[in-house]
Amino acid sequence: MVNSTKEIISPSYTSIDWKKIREDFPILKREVNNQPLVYLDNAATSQKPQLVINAIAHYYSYYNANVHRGVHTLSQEGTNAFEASRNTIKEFINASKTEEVIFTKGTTNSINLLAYSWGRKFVKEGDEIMISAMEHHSNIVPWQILCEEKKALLKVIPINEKGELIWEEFLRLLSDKTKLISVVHISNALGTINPVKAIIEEAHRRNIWVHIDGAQAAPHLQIDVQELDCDFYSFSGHKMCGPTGTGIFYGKEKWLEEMPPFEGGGEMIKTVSFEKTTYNDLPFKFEAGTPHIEGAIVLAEAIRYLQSIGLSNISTRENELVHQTTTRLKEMDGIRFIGTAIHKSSVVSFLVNNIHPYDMGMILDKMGIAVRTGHHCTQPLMDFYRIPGTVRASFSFYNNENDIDRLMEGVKKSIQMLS
Amino acid sequence: MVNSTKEIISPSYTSIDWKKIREDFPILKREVNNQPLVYLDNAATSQKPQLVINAIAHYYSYYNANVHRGVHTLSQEGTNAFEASRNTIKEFINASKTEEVIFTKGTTNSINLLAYSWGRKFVKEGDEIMISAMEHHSNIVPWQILCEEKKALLKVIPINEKGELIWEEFLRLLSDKTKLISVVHISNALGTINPVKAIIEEAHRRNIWVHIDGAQAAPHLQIDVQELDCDFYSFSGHKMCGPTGTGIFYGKEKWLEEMPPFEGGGEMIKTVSFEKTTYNDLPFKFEAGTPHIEGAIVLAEAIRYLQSIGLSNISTRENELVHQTTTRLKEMDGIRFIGTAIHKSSVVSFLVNNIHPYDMGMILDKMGIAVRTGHHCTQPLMDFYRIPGTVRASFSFYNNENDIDRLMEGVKKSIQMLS
Amino acid sequence: MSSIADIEKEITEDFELFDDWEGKYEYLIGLGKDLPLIDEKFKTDEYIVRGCQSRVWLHASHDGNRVFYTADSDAIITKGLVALMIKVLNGQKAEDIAKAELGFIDKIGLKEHLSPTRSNGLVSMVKQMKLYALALIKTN
Amino acid sequence: MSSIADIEKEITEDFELFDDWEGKYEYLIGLGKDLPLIDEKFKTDEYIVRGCQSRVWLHASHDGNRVFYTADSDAIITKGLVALMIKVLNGQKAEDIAKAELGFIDKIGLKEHLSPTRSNGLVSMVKQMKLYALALIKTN
Ligand SMILES: Cc1ncc(COP(=O)(O)O)c(C=O)c1O
Ligand SMILES: Cc1ncc(COP(=O)(O)O)c(C=O)c1O
Repeated sequence: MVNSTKEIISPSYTSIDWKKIREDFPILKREVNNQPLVYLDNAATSQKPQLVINAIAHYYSYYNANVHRGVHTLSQEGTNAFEASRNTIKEFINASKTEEVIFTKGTTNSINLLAYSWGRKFVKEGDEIMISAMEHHSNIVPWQILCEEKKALLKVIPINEKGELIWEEFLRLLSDKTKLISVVHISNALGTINPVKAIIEEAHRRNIWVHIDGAQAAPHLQIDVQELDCDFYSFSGHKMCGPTGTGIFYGKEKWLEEMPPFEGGGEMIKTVSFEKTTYNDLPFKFEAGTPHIEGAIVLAEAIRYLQSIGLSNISTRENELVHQTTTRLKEMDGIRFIGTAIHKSSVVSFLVNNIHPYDMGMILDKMGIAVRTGHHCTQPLMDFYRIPGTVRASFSFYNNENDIDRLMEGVKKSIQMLS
Repeated sequence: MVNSTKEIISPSYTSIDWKKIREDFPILKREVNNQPLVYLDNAATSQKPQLVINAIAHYYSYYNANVHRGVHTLSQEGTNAFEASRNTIKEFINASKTEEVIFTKGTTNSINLLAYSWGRKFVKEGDEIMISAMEHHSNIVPWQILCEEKKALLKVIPINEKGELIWEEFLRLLSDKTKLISVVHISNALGTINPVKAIIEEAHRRNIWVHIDGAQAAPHLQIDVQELDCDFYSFSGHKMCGPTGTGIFYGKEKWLEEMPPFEGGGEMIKTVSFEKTTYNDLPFKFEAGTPHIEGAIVLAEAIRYLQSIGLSNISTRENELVHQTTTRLKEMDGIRFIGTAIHKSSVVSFLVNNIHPYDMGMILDKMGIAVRTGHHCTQPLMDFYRIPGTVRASFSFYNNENDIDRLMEGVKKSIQMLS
Repeated sequence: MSSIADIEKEITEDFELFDDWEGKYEYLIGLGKDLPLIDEKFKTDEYIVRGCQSRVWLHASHDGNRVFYTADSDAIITKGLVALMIKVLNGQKAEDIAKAELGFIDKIGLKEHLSPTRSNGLVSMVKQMKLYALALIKTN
Repeated sequence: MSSIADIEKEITEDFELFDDWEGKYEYLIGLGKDLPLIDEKFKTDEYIVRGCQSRVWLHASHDGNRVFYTADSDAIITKGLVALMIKVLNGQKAEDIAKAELGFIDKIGLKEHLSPTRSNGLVSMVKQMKLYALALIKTN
């Protein structure tokens, strides 16, 4: 059950049988509208391999119990697996301590934790929080709420037409009032990979905190929070083959120690009396209430699965699929790509002529092809491009060339029907 | 998959084969320390029937996708099941609208939502929040945090030795500064069933809001929020045969409409721009980020399972088990019951002589018996009784007479070894 | 003019000609293209029925008894569905509109579009159309 | 006096006499009962090692080279384990204490009690004992 992740050495790229990996995912055998499913909505949530599903069933059939503080065997086994998972995640992102790994409900929950706890302690009237023009609503709204309450200012790093941050503008926006920069590592709508390491360096030179929204990065890139030197990092388990309702908030220990608790309740206290309550040590201070035990334990199983393939192999494979898709879409008349950054990951967002993304999504669905259409929770970004949304095909390592063929057929057919 | 719950008519008590129901729970076949497991830690978390485990596997193998806003079939099926679950829960607690049912991570998360959203809007300096002396930390700490921030006062309804609220004291504590009463429906440490309906009536006569912590009530009693007329009600899914990481926050629509959002992010917005963000309608306003989709959908399956047995049959059965246990424990020398209220539910908390609860818990565990020992996240209550904790056997309908026999053996053996 | 039920029947018969989704959707798209455009002055936020992905604009008027609708959508499939609804309800008596069950959508195999969790704005549009009729009944 | 390794070996041999958990736990409980009590004045918050369920009080002193411990716990099984630890480490050289691996706990089948997720205060106690020894080494 609980293996160390350290020993996993990823296989060489050429030795991987991608066709066989596909068979790990039971849902991919499904038919939709009488066609075998083509799932290209991975940026919204990933599918789960059989071993993750089995690990859930095993948890509930064998050692389900409430964790921490329990004396009995089930509780002890559950707690051991829960804390072992924390350790697996710590190693996965190369945090320096398990105390820095907080289980949350997802990226959104992680960012809200940061905004409520760190924000309420460190942000004062007139301070500035900096985000970018390509943020997901989850990395916009919590800061708007905070800024409104604290009378702080939200500054937005602009982007160019390709969907890249404009470096000079970023530098110009930095000021001695900037308290925190919170930017997305990989944009879910564009696929842009942002130069987060360079941003962190610039920020730290000025004693500015940096939070990275890694929701789209953790499933596709090898993350190393120590090498990045970010102060905070958030991501979601459900986007990386793990169960729904799981997420991680990473923070440097020294900051987490200084931050007040966010939610109050069981688990997060040391002692409670009506007169005085003292809070628990890290990481528990930030984990009020019964956690999503199944989710936390099984997330480690998902991570071991990803590691058994190797994150760098995963990136390579996905880049290949994105490259093929882009090349083939380019041949079509009237195609417009949204997001053409030089550094790009697993996402292809596009529009054709003036076909509404919703219409194309409907036709593709009729053909068994699942893509996402709409604003992808990045309305300000859509406003920048003056479009209502895009059609987005987002790839995972278990997609293949046949999926691309089917997507091309689908796009052609929708153009034909909708033009 | 998605049946209406309205039509479920519970069977008559005598027609229920309790032995057969036990077979629905795969974990109960397990051995712990070479003995068949006796699980008496149900108040911490319940076990899950096979059909709940199957429903999880089915979800991930067949229609896992991110919900809401998705055009494709999987997303649509997931969304339909998600919203159908909300409806099942609405009917389960007899809320008047699905808009009043908010999915959360658990009771703790629900109470924090209330404290952050309602509290920050309605509580002013000098206001009073009233809780009771038997509250779980989850219904203490969020109010302490709020009161400290707002310079409000936390008032505590005292209890008598039996573990019952003292009604006259409650009335005496009410004042025109009282803004909210938040009390536990059934105490997890004592089993006391509180007269919440009467409390709500008194409160409403004075225009005081009432929140009920129903974590221990929802699994054991038929809840009817309209009949109670409570303003807010919280409970956890994992304590009622549902997946971990699930909970419900119920609120009357008129209050929820007035309350500001708690967490910000995807799902909870209508439109976002950097200048102005407008929030989504209920219930989505309070559900930021990708929800725990598996958990929310499968919670409905757990509820249908409970309803197929019938909540009133469940109560009757559990009362029978509690009665037997109490009667047999009473025969032992040196036994002291903690919590002897007239109205009691599924919990038996006790101490023997001056045996430390931890020691008894250890010996019971060696015999394959899982009870909870310690303060049960109710430290102020333990301080009231001047004890470090109790041994708590908490029952579910799937427990049986053999479990009680084994518990008696275990208690006898621990007394013999530890005295 | 024909009753709601009659028009629904007619449409259902039209759709019976198609044995696959393509025919249906091509027909729907055609209807969308043919829909008499709403007066541009009504394509404002005041007349919008907001879906999450496609938007619908709806304008209603009446002669004291019957209700008249014009509408538009930025997505063509939604517009086709909007056209179907208008075909059925336009010019009908307020009473009939208020109680119309619109079962034909199910019969022609497009039920999914009227599911309450669909984010295309259509469900809200139908609700709007009926609310308008109800309001008229009340003022009479 | 005997080395840490020797005492560990002795204890391991003692425990080999028991072929079931009951024997082991009766022995452990007996050890707990026999543990020379800590001076009452050290049973204060200053000397507490807080577990979630049972509490341990630990007092340490030294002669410049060797470390001496007394301790107590409110739970008798924890106290038995505390007694074992004191048996092994009391009066040993600071250097030896600092590097002791205490593998005997595993060998005698009580490993679970030293799991980092156990909430009995024992893990923290062992840590405290070692920290004290380390501090002494540093000041020398
Ligand atoms: C009475 C009571 N309130 C609140 C809680 C907290 O519930 P959860 O841990 O699921 O958030 C519990 C459960 O431990 C409880 O028994
Ligand atoms: C870049 C980015 N940030 C944040 C989120 C929010 O993640 P979650 O919905 O899991 O909270 C997402 C996913 O939708 C995302 O893609």
